[in-house]
Amino acid sequence: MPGLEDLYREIILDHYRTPRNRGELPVPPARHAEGHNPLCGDEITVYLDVDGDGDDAIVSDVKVSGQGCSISQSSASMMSAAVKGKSVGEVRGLVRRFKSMMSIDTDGAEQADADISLGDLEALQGVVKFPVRIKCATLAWNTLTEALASSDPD
Amino acid sequence: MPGLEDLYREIILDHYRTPRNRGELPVPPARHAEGHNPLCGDEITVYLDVDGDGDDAIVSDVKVSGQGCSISQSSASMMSAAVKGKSVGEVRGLVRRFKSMMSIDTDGAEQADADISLGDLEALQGVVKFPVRIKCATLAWNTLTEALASSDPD
Amino acid sequence: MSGTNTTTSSTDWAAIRADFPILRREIDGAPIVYLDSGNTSQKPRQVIEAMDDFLRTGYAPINRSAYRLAGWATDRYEGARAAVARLINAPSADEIVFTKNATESMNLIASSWGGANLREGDAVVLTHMEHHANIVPWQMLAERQGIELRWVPLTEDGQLDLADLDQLLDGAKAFSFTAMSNVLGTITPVAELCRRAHDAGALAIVDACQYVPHNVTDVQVWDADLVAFSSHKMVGPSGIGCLWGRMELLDAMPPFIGGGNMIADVRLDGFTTAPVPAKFEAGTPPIVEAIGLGAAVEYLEGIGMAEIRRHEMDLTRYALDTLTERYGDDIRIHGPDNVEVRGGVLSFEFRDIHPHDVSQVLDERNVCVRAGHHCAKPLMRLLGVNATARASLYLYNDRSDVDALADALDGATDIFGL
Amino acid sequence: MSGTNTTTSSTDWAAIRADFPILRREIDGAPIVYLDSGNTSQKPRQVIEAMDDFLRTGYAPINRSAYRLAGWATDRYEGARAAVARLINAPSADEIVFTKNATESMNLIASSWGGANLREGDAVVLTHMEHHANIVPWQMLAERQGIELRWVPLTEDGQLDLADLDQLLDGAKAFSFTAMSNVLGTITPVAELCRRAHDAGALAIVDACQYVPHNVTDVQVWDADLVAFSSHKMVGPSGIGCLWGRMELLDAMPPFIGGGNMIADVRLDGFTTAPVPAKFEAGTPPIVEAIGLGAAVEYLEGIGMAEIRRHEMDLTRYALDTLTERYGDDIRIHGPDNVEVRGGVLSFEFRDIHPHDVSQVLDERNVCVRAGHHCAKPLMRLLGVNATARASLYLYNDRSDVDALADALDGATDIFGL
Ligand SMILES: Cc1ncc(COP(=O)(O)O)c(C=O)c1O
Ligand SMILES: Cc1ncc(COP(=O)(O)O)c(C=O)c1O
Repeated sequence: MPGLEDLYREIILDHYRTPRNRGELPVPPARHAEGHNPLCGDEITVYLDVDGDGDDAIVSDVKVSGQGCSISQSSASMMSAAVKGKSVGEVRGLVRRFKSMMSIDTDGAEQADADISLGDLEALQGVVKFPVRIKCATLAWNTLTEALASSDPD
Repeated sequence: MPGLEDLYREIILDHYRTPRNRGELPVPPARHAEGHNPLCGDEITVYLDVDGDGDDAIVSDVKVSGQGCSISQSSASMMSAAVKGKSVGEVRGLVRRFKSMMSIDTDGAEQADADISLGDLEALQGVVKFPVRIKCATLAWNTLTEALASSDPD
Repeated sequence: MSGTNTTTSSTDWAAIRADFPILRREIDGAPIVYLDSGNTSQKPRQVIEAMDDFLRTGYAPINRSAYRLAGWATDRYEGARAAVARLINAPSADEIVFTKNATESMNLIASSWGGANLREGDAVVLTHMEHHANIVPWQMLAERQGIELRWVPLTEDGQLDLADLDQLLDGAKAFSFTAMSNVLGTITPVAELCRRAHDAGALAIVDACQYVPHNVTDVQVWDADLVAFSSHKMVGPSGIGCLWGRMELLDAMPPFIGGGNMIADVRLDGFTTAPVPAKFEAGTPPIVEAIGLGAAVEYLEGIGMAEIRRHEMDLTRYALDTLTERYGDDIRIHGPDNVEVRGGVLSFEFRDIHPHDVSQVLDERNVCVRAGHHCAKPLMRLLGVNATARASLYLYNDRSDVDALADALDGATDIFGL
Repeated sequence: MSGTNTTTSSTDWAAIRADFPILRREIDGAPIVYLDSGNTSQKPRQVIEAMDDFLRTGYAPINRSAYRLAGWATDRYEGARAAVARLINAPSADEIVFTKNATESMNLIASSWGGANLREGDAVVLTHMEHHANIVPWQMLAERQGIELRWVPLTEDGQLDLADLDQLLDGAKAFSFTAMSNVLGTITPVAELCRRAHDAGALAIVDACQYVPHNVTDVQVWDADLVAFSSHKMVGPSGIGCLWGRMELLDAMPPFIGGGNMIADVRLDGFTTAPVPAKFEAGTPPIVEAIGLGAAVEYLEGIGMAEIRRHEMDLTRYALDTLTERYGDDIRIHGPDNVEVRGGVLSFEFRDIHPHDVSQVLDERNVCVRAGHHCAKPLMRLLGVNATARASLYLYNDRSDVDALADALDGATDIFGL
């Protein structure tokens, strides 16, 4: 087994202990979606304030609530920090890029997004060596995608 | 494997080729019951004319219809010949005696009926060596029991 | 596609036969001649060993625990799903649902899809050659919801009589039919039937229980909607069946069996469901059985389904010819004579001897055939019999088995003296 | 009764542990510490070999064909039914129905008995510690038939709070409860609960999934009406579950799954059912799995269920003591402390570390525990957590496993630095 230090990097534990953007946003105007990880019972809700239309709309605010393990919580925290202020198009690219890092097939989109920087999120790379934890790391991201797709609040 | 001659005794083949008491009886006054052997698709119907009440009532006529293999048909034919004219009490004893010969547990009733003669039916003893055929041999007898128990026709 | 480019000459059928340990077992000093694969098939050592090995070194819960052993077991389980998807060319492995047998798959379809989509008076079209597994679930639904069942009749030689199909399909909500009859061997024109169902606005549901084990299956070429089959008939273990369905359909269907694994959340006042396929896999699944089924699919793929079909066509032709040449009018074999449209299932009447007695006599020579109604009573009534004897062939059979059958039939004459 | 007169000293637990091949497997150079038996149990070589041997020499269809091989296989299959009946002291083997898992058994009960006997507004009483398998089927029925579900609450220490039971049972048609909680380990007073259900005119339905594998079970002493359990939790194979019910009840219940084997006759316009248990065993059953289950029952009987219970009580006491002594307030173990009323299931919170992370850290030392909601989300909410880590013991575990768990927990402290 790869060492646990590959999984529990300091930056991950930091986001776990001090999660960014925790809380809720009023719905509407915010969009939101709820995600479950049936394996471990983790539940997460992602709230998004989106200004504008289409891919150019801006994710002006993001909040995350729910409970989960260090991996799902830190991934959610890093995700929230990474998407805040980005355009919807950029966010989608980031989601693809992150999923490709998690070795989840994204229909060859990988190449196109290879230049998108993941920043802190790179720390989650070690999760790939612990396949059962991949679902923990991607929970927030799948919920983000759903929140983006959730019908316009008004 | 015991030889097939243990199964297909001449007397069995005789009853198979020339079944006794084939046909139907008008219901009512006759009682009747239908039996299925789900294994082989055999279907049998037993008709009884019963005169009187309780164990002393007399099975004055019996008819058997349906289709089946040599064992189920010959057993039905011999059964019909054996019960005709007997009292209901005697018929029940015969059923127990026959089932005990087929090594089907009859709660120790065996002893009490040991003196009941099976006559031709003894020929079916060989069936016990072919366990899957026991259901063929007992089909008519189970159906007979059901016909006896079927509510009074009037 | 599995093995479509294997050439006939490359397969060592004797070696394949040798993969099946039970065929080396002797009873009363002679080997078993197994001709009951239409009922259930024997298993090659590759499948037996995969299960044995998994039980000794890899057994663990699926989808529930997070330690590595459980993760590896889950990967193997999902690998089996992917293998099954590959075998039938399903667009996605997630469209494969593991059930306990094809019967549960059919019940799932009738109860979940039928229960949600059919109303009093709605019609479902079946055929006169269906197995009880594709009749009784609809009759149960008919009892509950008052639906109407319509029956496609048969031609003289045991094929579907499609003359009035459009009429039967008119206004029908589903057409549920077998891809291959387990009594007549008849292979039905599945792609055509799916097209005509769709043209009439009906769902196309295929009982592929007898088809998948013996033929190249491509659910996309068929353009079917829901397809059911069983592991135990395709050299896989008992205790596991399959359902394939188009994702939009499965997605919209309510659950059939409720409990663990099929939920997203459970509260005192209700539950929400997990995505397909978990939605339809409540409780601890057949874990070892899935591993065994995965190995079975790999075994079949290793030979190639097209190659297996060729072998069986050849053997079926040989069987039809041998039995007719030897017994002429004394034998009546049901179903089509053309092996292009029939599989290796031979139901027959032999003289006037009851099938049960035929089977008994054959058993004395260790020839294993089924005698009975083959869970197709409506078809039996149509054929005017209450039972048939049935010899059914598979990849491990060869001409010697057919010869043994033909030889053993002679014994029946001796006893019944006809 | 199985093994009630075996004395403690006679059992060689080390030899029993050695019967389980997987416990000799090493990962990263160290053996597996399997503490997830409440999820699914490992299998002894006796069970693995019985299945392997049957597949190599005896595999054949059940209840359908008449040749000897099929007859012998049917006898073995029915022998397994008799073994299960013996294990739970059922009055008759025919009252044992083989399903695919306990979840199917519970669905069969809710759908068949519930579907036929419950009307809008009728109440069914459940408890707050039920597994989803004893919740979701009733919720599905509630959706269809508008029944009311009532919930027995729990005491502080995780036992059933029976203070208001009579009120809850008042006018209820059924009381369906677990004999042992898969989260808390709590053993419920089954006989008393059955009596009180009956006093109120309600049916007594027992989810005995966690109980039968670990205790002497006597359904007659319980005076239960319907009881569900699974093979895979009692050293038997996956893919087969059991339902026991009183014959009059089973006899009166409509079928659940329809198809082959469960019919007496099928005509175009309807079907009639076969007698119990065939009525509830549609399609090809889990044949090999039944043989394996039969071997599992014999294995358990050979040791004796009372003896297994004693072993587990001893080990559970040791585990409770060891963990509390070592970690004091840093560990919170759910459920009763008295091992007379708890089985070897230990759900715990460790410091503030998420159970998933606890399990991950334990896995580095090959200690296999489950982390999650254990298919008991309503109970999780009551406990105020969304998951727990759970170590569950079985006959093959010993004190070294408990020590390994206690040692490995230290690792969590290192990483999370709490
Ligand atoms: C108490 C309880 N009931 C029911 C079940 C369901 O059993 P299965 O998954 O074998 O259907 C389980 C096991 O998961 C259980 O622990
Ligand atoms: C055509 C057909 N459909 C359905 C079934 C049912 O399959 P299973 O018994 O595996 O559920 C069978 C096999 O018995 C079959 O031959």
